[in-house]
Amino acid sequence: MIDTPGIVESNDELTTGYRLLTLRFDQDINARAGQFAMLKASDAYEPLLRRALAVYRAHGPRRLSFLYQVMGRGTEALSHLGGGGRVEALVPLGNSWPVDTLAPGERAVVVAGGIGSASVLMLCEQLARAGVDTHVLFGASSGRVAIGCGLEDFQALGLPLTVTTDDGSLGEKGFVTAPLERMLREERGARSVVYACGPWVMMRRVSEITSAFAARCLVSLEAPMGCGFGVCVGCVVAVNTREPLGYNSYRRVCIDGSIFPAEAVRWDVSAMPH
Amino acid sequence: MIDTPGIVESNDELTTGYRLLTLRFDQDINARAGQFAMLKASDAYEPLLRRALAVYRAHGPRRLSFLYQVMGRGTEALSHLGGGGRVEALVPLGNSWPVDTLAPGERAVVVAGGIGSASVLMLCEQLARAGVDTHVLFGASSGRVAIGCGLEDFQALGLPLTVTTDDGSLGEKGFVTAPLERMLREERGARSVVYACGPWVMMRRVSEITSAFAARCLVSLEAPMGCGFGVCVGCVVAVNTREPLGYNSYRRVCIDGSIFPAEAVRWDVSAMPH
Amino acid sequence: MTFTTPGANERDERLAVEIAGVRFSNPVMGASGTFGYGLEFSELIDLNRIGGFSTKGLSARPLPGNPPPRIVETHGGMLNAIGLQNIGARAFVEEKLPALRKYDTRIIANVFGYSDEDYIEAIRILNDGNGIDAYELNISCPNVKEGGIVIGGSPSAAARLTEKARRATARPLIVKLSPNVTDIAEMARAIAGAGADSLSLINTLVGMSVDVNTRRPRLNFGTGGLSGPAIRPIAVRMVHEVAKAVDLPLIGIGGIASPMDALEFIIAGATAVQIGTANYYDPRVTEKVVAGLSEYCDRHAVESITSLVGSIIR
Amino acid sequence: MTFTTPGANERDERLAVEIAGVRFSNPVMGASGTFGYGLEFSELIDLNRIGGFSTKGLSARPLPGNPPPRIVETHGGMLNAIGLQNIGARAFVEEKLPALRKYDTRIIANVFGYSDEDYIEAIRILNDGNGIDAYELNISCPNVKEGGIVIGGSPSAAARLTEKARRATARPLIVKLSPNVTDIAEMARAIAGAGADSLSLINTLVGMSVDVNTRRPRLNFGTGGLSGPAIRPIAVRMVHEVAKAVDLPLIGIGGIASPMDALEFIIAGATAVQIGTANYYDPRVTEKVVAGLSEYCDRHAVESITSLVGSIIR
Ligand SMILES: Cc1cc2nc3c(=O)[nH]c(=O)nc-3n(C[C@H](O)[C@H](O)[C@H](O)COP(=O)(O)OP(=O)(O)OC[C@H]3O[C@@H](n4cnc5c(N)ncnc54)[C@H](O)[C@@H]3O)c2cc1C
Ligand SMILES: Cc1cc2nc3c(=O)[nH]c(=O)nc-3n(C[C@H](O)[C@H](O)[C@H](O)COP(=O)(O)OP(=O)(O)OC[C@H]3O[C@@H](n4cnc5c(N)ncnc54)[C@H](O)[C@@H]3O)c2cc1C
Ligand SMILES: Cc1cc2nc3c(=O)[nH]c(=O)nc-3n(C[C@H](O)[C@H](O)[C@H](O)COP(=O)(O)O)c2cc1C
Ligand SMILES: Cc1cc2nc3c(=O)[nH]c(=O)nc-3n(C[C@H](O)[C@H](O)[C@H](O)COP(=O)(O)O)c2cc1C
Ligand code: FES
Ligand code: FES
Repeated sequence: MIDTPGIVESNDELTTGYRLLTLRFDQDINARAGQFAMLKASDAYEPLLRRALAVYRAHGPRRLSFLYQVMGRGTEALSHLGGGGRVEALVPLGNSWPVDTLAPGERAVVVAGGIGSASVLMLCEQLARAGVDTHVLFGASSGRVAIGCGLEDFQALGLPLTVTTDDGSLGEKGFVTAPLERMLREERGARSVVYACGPWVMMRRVSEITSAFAARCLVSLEAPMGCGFGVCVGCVVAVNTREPLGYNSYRRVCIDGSIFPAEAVRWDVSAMPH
Repeated sequence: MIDTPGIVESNDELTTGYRLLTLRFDQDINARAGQFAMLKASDAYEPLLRRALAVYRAHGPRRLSFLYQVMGRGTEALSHLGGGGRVEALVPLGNSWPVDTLAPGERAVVVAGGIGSASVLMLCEQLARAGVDTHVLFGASSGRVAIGCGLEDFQALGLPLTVTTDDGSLGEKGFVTAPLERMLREERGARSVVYACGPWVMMRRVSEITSAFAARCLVSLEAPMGCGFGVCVGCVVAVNTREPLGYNSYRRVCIDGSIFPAEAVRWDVSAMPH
Repeated sequence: MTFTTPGANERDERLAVEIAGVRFSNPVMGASGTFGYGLEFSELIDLNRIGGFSTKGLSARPLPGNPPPRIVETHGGMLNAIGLQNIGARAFVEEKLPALRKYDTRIIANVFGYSDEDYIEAIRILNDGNGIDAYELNISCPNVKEGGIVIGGSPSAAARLTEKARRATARPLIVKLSPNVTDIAEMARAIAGAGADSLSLINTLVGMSVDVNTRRPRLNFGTGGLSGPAIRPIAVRMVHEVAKAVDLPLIGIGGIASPMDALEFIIAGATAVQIGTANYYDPRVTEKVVAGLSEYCDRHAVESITSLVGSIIR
Repeated sequence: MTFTTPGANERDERLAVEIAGVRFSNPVMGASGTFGYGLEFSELIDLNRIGGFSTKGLSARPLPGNPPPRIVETHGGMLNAIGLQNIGARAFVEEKLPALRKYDTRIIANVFGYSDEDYIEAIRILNDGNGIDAYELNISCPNVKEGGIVIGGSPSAAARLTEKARRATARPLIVKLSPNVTDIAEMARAIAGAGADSLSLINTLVGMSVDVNTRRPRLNFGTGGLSGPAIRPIAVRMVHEVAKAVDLPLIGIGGIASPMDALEFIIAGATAVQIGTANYYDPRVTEKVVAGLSEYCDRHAVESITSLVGSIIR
């Protein structure tokens, strides 16, 4: 983890409300798949807090890309950054997607929901390099949003890919969890390890499906973050423990995660603001 | 007074820390010499308050220029504006320089100290047009700052002009009040009306000099402003009244001014933060 | 989605509210000390389009106020120590009211005094004025050495003054609470018990800013009142607490700069809101908030904004 | 002008201060709840370069804290309702202290309990730990249903707990004040009279934020504590008031994000400062403030920062 300024190389809009930010650093940053950064425009008085963005892509140790959706004040401020602009960055943060744990014969199913795609592109690259039998399920609200969520980058990987859109404007109509359920039901012999990142409701459903089919499942969670490095204890998620309200009831998404085994998460207590 | 957005046409740095901002409006604004505007970048959360800037030049009713010095957060935010940017503007505000009151045979002496020059260029233009015998005394800390304060625009008017700089890097070395005192002492017959805008200490000295020589003097004051249109009562200056602490002890710079007769001002109570 | 939003002149009946028998065409008002005597805004907005406003604090006799500097900006807000410079109750009645009566908007006279007697004297003078819809007792001004916050910090002193004011007028009586207290609910109960018709909150929080180069306070008065978006969370919390403690209509105040801000107060328990500091940096904010409330009613199929008052889900 | 500013490793003697017999190499500390257990910052800054830090609130037994969401950002600040999730006094002594002792920085153990007995029990456990330089009694946490602010809002309850804590330890005792009171000076006098060695202020102000679309509070707990630059003017004012009321060394806290901010507190009367929320969005802010204080001393020819404490000119 280092706190260092990044210089904006580009900050292009892919489709309305979705941007790709590329930063240059003067120090090496060894980001692993699934890790994230806390970012803020250097001269911004408001908002105060940095925003968590997954490392979308690492072009060598000193050049990182972030794919983000413009939601509110923080990402809005980031969207105003032009080339040469300065960003305060704390990076790399959080744990990473475990891939070495894949047993022979196991296959990987990567489920990306909306902008959740940002935290799994590097995972897919890694699985492809390792020659793991991988299937990508890519869900978005529409074809336009799918482009904003980096669909073309995923297609370029050449992995088997199923696209779903809520409005049916691209690929299969419906939620990304439908093809997942189909795959797990159909799979003969092969055992799947499911990697999922997306909205809370999607991941909750993914975990229901994977537990029904006794498939291992890992999820990358979101939570409002104050610091990103474990000191504010504001980003917690409720986890299953022996004693109902013991000391270990809550885990910090930023440092104990953001990646958790799906079965460890108490999906009835959302970590996200309603 | 109208509250209307202005579109940035240009926002060029004249010398480090001094900029010329030109805005286009879609409504007619009839700004008189000495009036000002309250300005703020449209998408800026911080600082909250608009900043007061004198109308430096009016290029027709829908195009106004402002000359400003980058001091703190507000002018800093303005300095980041690029062409096409949006500014919230409340304009025109305050009273204006009285010129019609000049009696035949009276001559005008315009004293500009530092960025105070911004509120007297239009006055000089007007005096030149009216063919009034006018002398401009232009003071700045250095030659570089003089350029930032628009010296070239004043020279272009072709009026008799005396430049002073604190460091002597341009024109006469010393304060602008020195040539003023000389002029008033030397003037044979002719009666002078002095128009002054600059730092509080400069204007206090100007008023001492003019009262010593019984010359009429008008000053444009500065004060921290909350609203610019008379409702916060935050921008007051102490004025001379019959009863020491009567109701009329304080006047609002934004609406009762910003231009006051020098003798009305209580120079022992500064309107500005120390 | 704003199709049912009424045009510039037409009024949105969904937004009408009532406080102590006074009907406001909408719950959006200008806050005392930030809206002058109302007329200053006639060039900028249509005064008929806002629910009403509260005047600058009026005292029995005109007051000069404090020496400058009187204001300083802070992060998310500002400090002020105006010291209640005002034209006095008599001048308001004679010079301002006649012109104000031309507008179809509610006029709340904000009243200040250094002693109970001062307050009552000011009310007596204002009683002569036609067109004043209610009084708002400012017992929470932090920028004077007596009166104001001194009364606003003590339940007994506040109740005593409220009783006297109650006897001095038949007009609706709003008492404005100070946030600089340990227990705002206790203050509210004391004042409600003394006969107030409504409570408005919050006034400013006492603050200070120091110029580290001169080592002097940035305000000549030393301390000042903190206002603006910075204090909104404190104000929303206090409105929520007071709404649970008393059943008087409340007027929510503190850092409101958008329709969503106003709705936070209404949902927390305020029947109406007052907008202060935002008028300085966004002079048409009151009209904008009214329009935004109509849009919210469209989006959420709200038939009357009164149904949202205190509708917070816990 | 920064020529005399010492290098990364060399220390600036001008910045040394003393509180209750404890020497701090400089007056800049991390505030409780924003600095973890200190070690979290060892990767980001040189812990030997800051004056010290206050731990997350420690209770006799570990606490789980409140359900999420626990934080929400506001204009110029944030609300939190962590609910004192902490590893417990015993685990701090056994798992954190040994590693912390390696650093030459002051360690303040922030102590919390639901009752007087809880506080004392936590102190007893911490008494076993070597390397704790002082205790900071958190009687001002707004995010728990008992203890904390309930005690911090009552001079008698605060004095009573302070006396018990005084008897329970020989270590320097700092009591952290709640800003949610009518008269902070009265609180300070009561606690000073009960034997506190120093006072730290302020803790957070109770606030609330509402999601107007769901009509629910944005924090699961409902209310939360407001911190950040938004509250700085309130904190500076309270430090100034308390400095006039008692003659104990004060630790100023509230919205500090720059050297100039820290100096406002020192000039207003604080011997040292703690930086909280700013650590989240500027993790190296403590070191930056230390460097900025050295530069100020250069610029203003200050030989010892102690000469600035309470040097405000009125
Ligand atoms: C580990 C992690 C990785 C993330 N990676 C990405 C990414 O690669 N691309 C991307 O577009 N978004 C990502 N997000 C979500 C992103 O952080 C939020 O969209 C962003 O914080 C919203 O801030 P805002 O200022 O735009 O919205 P605001 O509404 O202003 O945010 C207000 C507050 O709510 C919090 N918040 C709001 N939405 C979210 C959310 N979805 N998740 C977490 N906090 C939220 C913010 O942190 C902020 O504190 C990630 C979140 C986490 C926790
Ligand atoms: C009527 C009038 C006309 C002005 N015309 C010009 C102009 O044409 N060009 C120009 O460069 N400046 C002008 N000023 C001064 C300008 O308004 C200040 O420089 C500016 O407000 C500083 O704001 P800041 O955010 O940069 O500094 P900050 O330090 O952030 O300002 C903090 C606060 O102090 C106030 N303040 C600080 N310096 C001044 C000052 N000199 N005068 C008034 N308030 C101040 C600001 O309004 C703000 O509220 C004028 C001021 C007034 C009152
Ligand atoms: C400059 C200024 C002057 C004020 N004067 C008064 C006053 O005379 N009487 C009063 O009751 N409140 C006064 N207030 C308080 C406001 O009415 C309001 O309660 C407070 O500013 C909080 O709202 P805001 O954050 O929207 O400004 C004043 C506020 C400001 C900023
Ligand atoms: C997330 C969070 C947790 C906190 N936890 C504690 C705590 O455990 N004990 C305590 O005394 N203060 C706690 N505080 C209060 C801070 O120490 C500090 O007093 C307050 O935040 C004001 O300072 P700031 O504005 O610099 O943050 C906490 C503050 C925050 C933001
Ligand atoms: S964001 Fe602060 S602990 Fe996780
Ligand atoms: S700036 Fe508000 S009255 Fe002058």
